[in-house]
Amino acid sequence: MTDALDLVPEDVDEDALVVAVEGFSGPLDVLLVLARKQKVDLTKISVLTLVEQYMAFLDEALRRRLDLAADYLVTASWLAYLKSRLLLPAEEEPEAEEALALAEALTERLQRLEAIRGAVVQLRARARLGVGRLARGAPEGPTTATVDVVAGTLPELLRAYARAAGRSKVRRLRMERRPEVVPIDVARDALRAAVTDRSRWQRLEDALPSPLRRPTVARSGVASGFAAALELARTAEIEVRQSGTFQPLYLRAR
Amino acid sequence: MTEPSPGQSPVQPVDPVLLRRIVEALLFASAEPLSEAEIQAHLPMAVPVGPVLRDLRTDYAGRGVQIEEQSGRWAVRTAPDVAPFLERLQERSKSLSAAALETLAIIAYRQPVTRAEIEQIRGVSVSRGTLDLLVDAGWVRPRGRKPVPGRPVTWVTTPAFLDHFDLASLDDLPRLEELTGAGLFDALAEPADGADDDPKD
Amino acid sequence: MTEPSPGQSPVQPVDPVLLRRIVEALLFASAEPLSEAEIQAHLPMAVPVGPVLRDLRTDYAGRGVQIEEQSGRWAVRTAPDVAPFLERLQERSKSLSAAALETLAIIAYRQPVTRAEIEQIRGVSVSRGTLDLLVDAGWVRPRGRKPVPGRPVTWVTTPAFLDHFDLASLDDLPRLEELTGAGLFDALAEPADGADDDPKD
Repeated sequence: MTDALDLVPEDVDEDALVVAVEGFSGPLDVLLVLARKQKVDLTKISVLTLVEQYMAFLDEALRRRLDLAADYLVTASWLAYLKSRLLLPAEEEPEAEEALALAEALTERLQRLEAIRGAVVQLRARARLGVGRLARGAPEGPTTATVDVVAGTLPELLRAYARAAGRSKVRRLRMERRPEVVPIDVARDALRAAVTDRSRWQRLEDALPSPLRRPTVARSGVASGFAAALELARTAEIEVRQSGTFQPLYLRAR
Repeated sequence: MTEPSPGQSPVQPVDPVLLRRIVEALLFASAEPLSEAEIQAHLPMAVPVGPVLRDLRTDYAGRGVQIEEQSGRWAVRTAPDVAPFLERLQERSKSLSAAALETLAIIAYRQPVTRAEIEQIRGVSVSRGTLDLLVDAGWVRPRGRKPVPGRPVTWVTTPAFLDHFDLASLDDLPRLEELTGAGLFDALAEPADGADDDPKD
Repeated sequence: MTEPSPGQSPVQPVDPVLLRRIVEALLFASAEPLSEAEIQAHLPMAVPVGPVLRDLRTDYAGRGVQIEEQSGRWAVRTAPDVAPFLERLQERSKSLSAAALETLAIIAYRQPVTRAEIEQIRGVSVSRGTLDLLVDAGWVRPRGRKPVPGRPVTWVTTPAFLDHFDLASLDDLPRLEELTGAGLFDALAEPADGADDDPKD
């Protein structure tokens, strides 16, 4: 899109204006250029004249079969409506008043666009960076270098120590192999097999078979043998005799 | 590493000459304006840099380069009046379209402003490309949404916009005198700082 | 545009101040060092620029930026002694590995301690890198040797270690029973994931 400001000087004639239609950014743009042609303060333009100017512009553009966007025609019909209202006698309220308000709103929009156009011209004229003011041609920085810094927190440290120390504690806590025990039913079966003679008393330790008297299980063997002997006595399979406290236990079959 | 590391000796006394030289070097080294906080971050001592910057600005007044402040950001720039002699160094500035410049101006004066509001003033639709162009140039950015149906994004200008157009602040924008009286741009007198727009719109 | 064009007023008298300002701006804005001929080409008047350049160099002596000449080409550069301040060291904190943390913790609790003792407690070997990391961080240092065969180095923590972990003294470290007793550290249940050092050392 070209700059309509540059393209259409204010004293351009109607023909040139129409030819330049592609340079306009829309109907409002055209209206602003037409309003400027009235060569008065934008607050004092004649909206009726503006409508006529626009219609003439449009007629000419259509006559030349220029490709106009639909909004140019929409604006034209709106302006035609506005004109009809503006031509109503002043007594015909409220229509006339409404038309005046519309005309005023149109004027304001033109003024606003004109103001922005003026601002653009002024901004362009400023000492713009790279044109009116130059920055350092060979920037040297500043730079930000990132440096890795190790960081830790006390909780992390404590947790790590607890973890390490805990691990070593487990390792040093040498778990003893679980002691071998002689189950009572094993001892009971052994005694049933060994104590079969009614005529002979034999010591509990002697009645237990040698596998149950290995040093690693001897104590358990005696304990389980004792319990088994009491059980067998209760079921009247054997008799148990002891001469006194801590004296040997003798067994025989019944 | 044997280089002195900045930022590690908060206890050393402030040497005003060194301080001024560091700030001067920082400003000259950077192509972009630096905020006072950014400058401070490079200093080995915690001292206010505002006075140093203002001293330097006075120092360079009238020279071929000058120290400029735009809304709290500082930069060294060539003096505008010598620009004609620097022609060969000037950027062949990609000239912005009238549409882009108008859109930029409307954002500058009416910010925060929605696309619909820009379109209302320009009388034509604003293409996505126009806003993209301005965002790419680093001059505008979206900020917040307007609390109306659809919650449209509102647009504001950036510090780079001020730098590019040599504006100390938004207050430095060219006045639109003939129009302020007409009340068309009253909203500009006090730029709203939230996303809330002029309620009488 | 109504700006004056350069090179069009050869008749105007040489304004030494303007000349100096133009040269200053040229040196500042140029991306490359400039020869005297190149500088001359920008000027509206035919004057020798050598004296101007030397004057400028004197002018900038002792400032944060200086005018340098190298093989006949001139440029603005920041002064070498303030250059280090242009680079801001931004610290990015990196957490210690579990292995490093455990090693550090063991040194803290059991100091002075040999590497073999650390390994014995951790149950894995301690890589050289782990100790180096802790030494680099300034948290541990070797101190003395243990009077056993091989006379291994023993390790202790430094004041920087206390400082970083905000400990007034080593006594501030809670005892292991206090840690586990508080139920905060179910260390025994916790798998020592990643705590193993590289087995080859």
